[in-house]
Amino acid sequence: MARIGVFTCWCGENIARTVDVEQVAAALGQLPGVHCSLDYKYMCSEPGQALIAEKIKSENLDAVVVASCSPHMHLRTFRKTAAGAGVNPYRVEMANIREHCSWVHHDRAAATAKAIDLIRMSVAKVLWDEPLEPIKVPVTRRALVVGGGVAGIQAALDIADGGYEVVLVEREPSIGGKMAGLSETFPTLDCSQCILTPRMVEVGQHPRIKLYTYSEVEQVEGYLGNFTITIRKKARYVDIKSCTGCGDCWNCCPIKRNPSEFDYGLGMRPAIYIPFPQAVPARPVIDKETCTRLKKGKGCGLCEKKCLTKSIHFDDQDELVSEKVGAVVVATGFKLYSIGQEGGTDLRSVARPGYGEYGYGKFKDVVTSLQFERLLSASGPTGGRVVRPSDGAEPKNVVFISCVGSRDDAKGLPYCSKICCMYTAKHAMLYKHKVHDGQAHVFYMDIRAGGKNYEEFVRRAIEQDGARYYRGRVSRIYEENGKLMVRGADTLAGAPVAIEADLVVLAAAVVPATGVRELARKLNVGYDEYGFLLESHPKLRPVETSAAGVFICGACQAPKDIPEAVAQASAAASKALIMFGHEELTREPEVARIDEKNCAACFTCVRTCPYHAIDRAEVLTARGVFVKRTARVNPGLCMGCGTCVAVCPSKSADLAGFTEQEIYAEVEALV
Amino acid sequence: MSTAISVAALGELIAGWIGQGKLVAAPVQVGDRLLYQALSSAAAAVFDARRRPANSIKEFLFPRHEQIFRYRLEGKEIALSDVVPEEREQIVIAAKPCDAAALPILDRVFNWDCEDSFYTARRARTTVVTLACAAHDDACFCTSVGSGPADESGSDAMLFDRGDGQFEVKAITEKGRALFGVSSAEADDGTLKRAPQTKFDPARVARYLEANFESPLWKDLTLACLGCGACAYTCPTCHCFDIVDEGNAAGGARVKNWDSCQFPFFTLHASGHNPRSAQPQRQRQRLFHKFSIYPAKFGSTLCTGCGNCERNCPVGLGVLKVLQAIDGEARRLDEKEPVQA
Amino acid sequence: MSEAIAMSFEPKIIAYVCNWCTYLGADLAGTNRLEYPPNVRILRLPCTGRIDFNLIVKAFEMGADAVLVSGCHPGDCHYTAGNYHARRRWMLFRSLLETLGIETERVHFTWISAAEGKKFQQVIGELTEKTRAMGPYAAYQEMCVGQASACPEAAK
Amino acid sequence: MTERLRQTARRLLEEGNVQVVIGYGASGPVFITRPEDADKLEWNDRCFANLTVYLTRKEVKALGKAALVVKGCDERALVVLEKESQIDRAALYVIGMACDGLGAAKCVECQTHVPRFADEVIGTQAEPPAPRCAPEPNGLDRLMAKSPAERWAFWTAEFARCVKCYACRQVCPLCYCERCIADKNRPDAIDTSATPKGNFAWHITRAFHLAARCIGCGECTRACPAGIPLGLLNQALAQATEENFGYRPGMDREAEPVFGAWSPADKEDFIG
Repeated sequence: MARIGVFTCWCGENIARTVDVEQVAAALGQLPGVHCSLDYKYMCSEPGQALIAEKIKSENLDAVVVASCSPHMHLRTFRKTAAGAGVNPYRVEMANIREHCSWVHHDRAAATAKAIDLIRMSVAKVLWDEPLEPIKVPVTRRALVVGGGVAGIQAALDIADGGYEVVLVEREPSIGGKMAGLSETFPTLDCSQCILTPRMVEVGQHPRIKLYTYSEVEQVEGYLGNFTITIRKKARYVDIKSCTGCGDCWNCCPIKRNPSEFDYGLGMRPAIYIPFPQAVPARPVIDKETCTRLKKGKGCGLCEKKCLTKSIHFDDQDELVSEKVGAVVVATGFKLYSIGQEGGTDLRSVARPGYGEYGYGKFKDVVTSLQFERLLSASGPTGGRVVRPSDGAEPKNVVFISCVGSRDDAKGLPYCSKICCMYTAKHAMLYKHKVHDGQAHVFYMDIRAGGKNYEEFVRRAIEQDGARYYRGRVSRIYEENGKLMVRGADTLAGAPVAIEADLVVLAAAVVPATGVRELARKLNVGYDEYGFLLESHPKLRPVETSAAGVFICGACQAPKDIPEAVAQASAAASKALIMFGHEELTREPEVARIDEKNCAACFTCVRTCPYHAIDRAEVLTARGVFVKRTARVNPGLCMGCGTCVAVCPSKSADLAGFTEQEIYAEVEALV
Repeated sequence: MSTAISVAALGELIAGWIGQGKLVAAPVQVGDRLLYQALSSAAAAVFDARRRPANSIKEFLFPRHEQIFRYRLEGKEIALSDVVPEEREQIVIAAKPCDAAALPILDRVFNWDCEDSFYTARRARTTVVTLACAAHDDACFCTSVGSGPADESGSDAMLFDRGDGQFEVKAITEKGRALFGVSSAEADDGTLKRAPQTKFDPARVARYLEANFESPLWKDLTLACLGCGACAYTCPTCHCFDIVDEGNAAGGARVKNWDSCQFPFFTLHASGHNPRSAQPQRQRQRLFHKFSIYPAKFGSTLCTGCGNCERNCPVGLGVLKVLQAIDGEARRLDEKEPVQA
Repeated sequence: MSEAIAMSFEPKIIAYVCNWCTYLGADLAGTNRLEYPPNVRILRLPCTGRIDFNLIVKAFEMGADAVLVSGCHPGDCHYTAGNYHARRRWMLFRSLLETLGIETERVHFTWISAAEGKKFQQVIGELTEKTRAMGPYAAYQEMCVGQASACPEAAK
Repeated sequence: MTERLRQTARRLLEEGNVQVVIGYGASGPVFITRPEDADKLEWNDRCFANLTVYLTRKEVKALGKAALVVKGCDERALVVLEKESQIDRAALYVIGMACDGLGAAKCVECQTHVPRFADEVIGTQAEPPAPRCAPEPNGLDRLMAKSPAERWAFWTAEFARCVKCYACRQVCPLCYCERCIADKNRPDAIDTSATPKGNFAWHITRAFHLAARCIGCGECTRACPAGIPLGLLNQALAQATEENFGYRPGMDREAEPVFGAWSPADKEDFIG
């Protein structure tokens, strides 16, 4: 017979006021299996816990039921107490007679009766509770970082500096991300590249960082602490080991006029190129769409002839490499909402109307904020001179439109992109610094400048650099004798506004990078309707995800500015480092299991498991002879939802901590 | 002297018995099936000497489910309480002789070592009025197991369908006389002429069984068996049961439920070992019990040839088919080396 | 049934709830001292995905006059999709209950989030009153009368 | 057709493509392992049994690679069994029999007179198909026309006759669990007793375990010695499955099974 101790808590007056705790304790003492039943003023207090521990020892108890508050409040507490006194912590149950009883009922008799029922249920369950041991999972102390923007760079460096190896995968030919293309950064106006490129170089040279550029994550297998990542190294046609980055190839390339991705089409690049001078690695890549040799399969090959190190290989193929890691940090960042295109984004399956009325793509002199960054950047296509893309003239009137897509339900993007208010102010400011007789006009909905020195920064743009702010939307833009007529409203002045602009800059919404959903599915990470990755708790677990061992940081989680992205990256890195602090991880043992003898191998559970934690397996004899097929749970992946149990017709699946037997015992206690 | 009784009169009798609070059971038409059921009104009873119900009358003496004793948890103590067999008188009327013939067979089983008080109590207060068969079908083989369309064993009285809506009544026991108050009627010998011809020789079968426990025949003959209990549960003589405790936190009962040797888990040991792990072994067991083990113990076959097993089998299997095959095989062997008489 | 009986009758309600939303919703109701009738007995399961239809049947065998099944709103599942799987099962299970002539208004499905203490209070209040008005689930309890593992109270 | 069936069987066994031909004999299923026994095969109006049930039986599996005789209706079970990875379709030879109906009620609504996935089809469907049985009003419609209380009364009366022989389970090609939940007693989710309560718990479980899986062969109803129309429950679930998910088990080899998947668009008007 079991030796159960039932400990009923008064919680001061909280329970005792409406529940007759003495009566409860007496009633429970009568139950078979209950060896002692006591009540006490504060079970969670030091003396309360001491009382439980003392009784466990003196009465030689093998299971404990604490009737007090919600298990969400104190189950851990009492499990610790019991474990300390020698009772398996998973043979501890709590009956919630406070939140679910004394606090919500007034009739003392009814509340007392209900309390007794609730405790009876717990006693019935604890009778069947199996002693469980925490699951130990070995850890590969090595991290994968996906995305080489500022967040990815920060995370990679933190983990590497913490003493562990990092595999950094970047889709583009160089790391650096969006930040590498920015001119100067708010609110300090320090040069973006000046602060970023040293970090990029650090990554490139770090002994513990293995860098894969121009590569993508192809496949993810395994689980927390034990992932196997397959990486696709896209054919670069250049051996970056032997290549010295001398530049002979891109200087000799005859196909010079291809729009540069890095300059968002404002500048040109050859077919063989490096994205930008400070690229890491500073090695070229051949664009097979434009290279004559690769298109035709013959001819040209100038670069190959020119290359002294014989690093050009036109027969280069995509290559799959496999890396073992224990943790994954996703830092895939963002892109701009593609204006002017009908549903031209991968945001949702539904077509998303663009901003046709703003003439983006129609009028050369309507540009996005990122394009404007390139115009402002000293390393940009114009060497930092602000000019009109159409005719190269210096624009005297520039209109900035914020919230292009953001906060616009009609465009299906109700959220705020957060960074636009600040960089638009920065744009207005930098423009004024470069074109002293120029005038910046800003159309805005609200100015959101929360952040250290942010509000001050915006004020400076308005007060010192004379940017004109109009609270209102722009209705349409059209060309009139070589100028762009911008028609909008100033809702504060209550008057319509018409501006003859030379250049219009659209602060397009921030949306997740292309392909993030596919990656999320490979990693079993959730995402919202816009494709932003889901943290497992918005407040308390902001960089963790539903997939154990996978962390997120930067703009892939939500729109962020640089300091936030960097801070979050360090947070994600620290989570990985915490994992790596142990040789093996311990996980809650309340996970599913399969009775392989009775499993009919219909594999409905395999199809159902939200975590892909169940595999198709085979039962073999000791000598390895095939006996039968079966489903098998991977305790490293299982999160313990128990959905497999409900779909298993023969109940060969069961969930430790909530077994069929335990739950039925609870119900059957309700006589 | 002989007495005839009309269906109407039988109806009145039944109504009377029901009126006296007796449980009266008879064949009842349920959908496309004829089933023995307790009557709520006399009208429901079907007196058809040409058709056989799909179940058997054993249910009224050996129910599919009965409680043996109850228990209640009183504090830390467990209080047991007996279950008293119901005192109600019961009459089964228009039963088939092959159902009634099963009762003496069951009597031995439930009393040979210790007495099953529940069974014997019911048996004592049950009167069985059979209706002699006026027809048989392909599945019938009563005559092959020493029974017949007018077999009186187990019957307290027997009715003979005269074909004119009148039934000859033959009282066989005191109980029967008590119901009809007549001494006896002569069996209409036409009945016997309509008996099925014998389809195998049980003695020869028994000899073969003893010698051929491991015959490959078993697999060949019973591969189609799906392992349900339709045969056993509709068989008048099958009597296996399982003892289960059913209850909840407050209490419950120890109950006795029908069970069948055809179920895969019937012989599953706690160790996980299952001595009869394949269906052919289970089929063999059933036939051995009926035609070798029981006969050896009690002298008669554990089968009245009613044919329910075949009629109710989803795949048309039944003891008859298997036995005929075995009998044929046995005959072949005997012809090779005749046995000394 | 008559008003008098309706008032004297205390329904027995068994609730199967998920650990992360509805259970916490009930906790919140407590924290906010939102009073509701004491007729419900809550079983805590990790996720609605774990709640098997046999448990609903068992609840009625134990003499429940109504059963509540509740978990996270779609999209909020702590386990990402447990409640979606559950929703599919319930959908078909309900049609089976209807075919069998079970009083489906005694099987109540709902989503209650950890933030919806108020909703928990309302749901329990309404379900209790509704069930009180319907009276005991006599049909089911009569079917169980006298049987070994039936709830003795219900069997009365 | 019978002759062609026998020829096929003989050929398959002679060529050694298969070790056993599972088909219908004069009185029930036969397992033909020798070419000379091929003449034991029959094709007639009594070929009701859904032979796919044998594919998951270990005694039958032990016979080696099988050729199976199926009707168009039974064949749907093969699709489900394949989806649930119970059979290796490649290791099975399917002999399809074109069928105009055997006189069963289900033959009236039959839409699969000719097997669609068989390796070989014998016979052609009569044009137009002439089911050899009188259309009878749909039992399910009649049942659902009743009030819930009447339905309850109907089923309690029907289930009262159940003796738990489990013929309904054993004949079902999709009830292939190694150990049925009904055979488990820890916990005792379903009473083993054939009491009203235990019977109800069993039948609701049997029906729901076939939800979105049952192919409507009706063997459960045919096999029940007590004459309980169990198929009605499966029909009701099949109807709900088609209405809510446009899914008909066994009709489409590509379709994703209903359980194990979900959609944010799933109906939830019944959830408060």
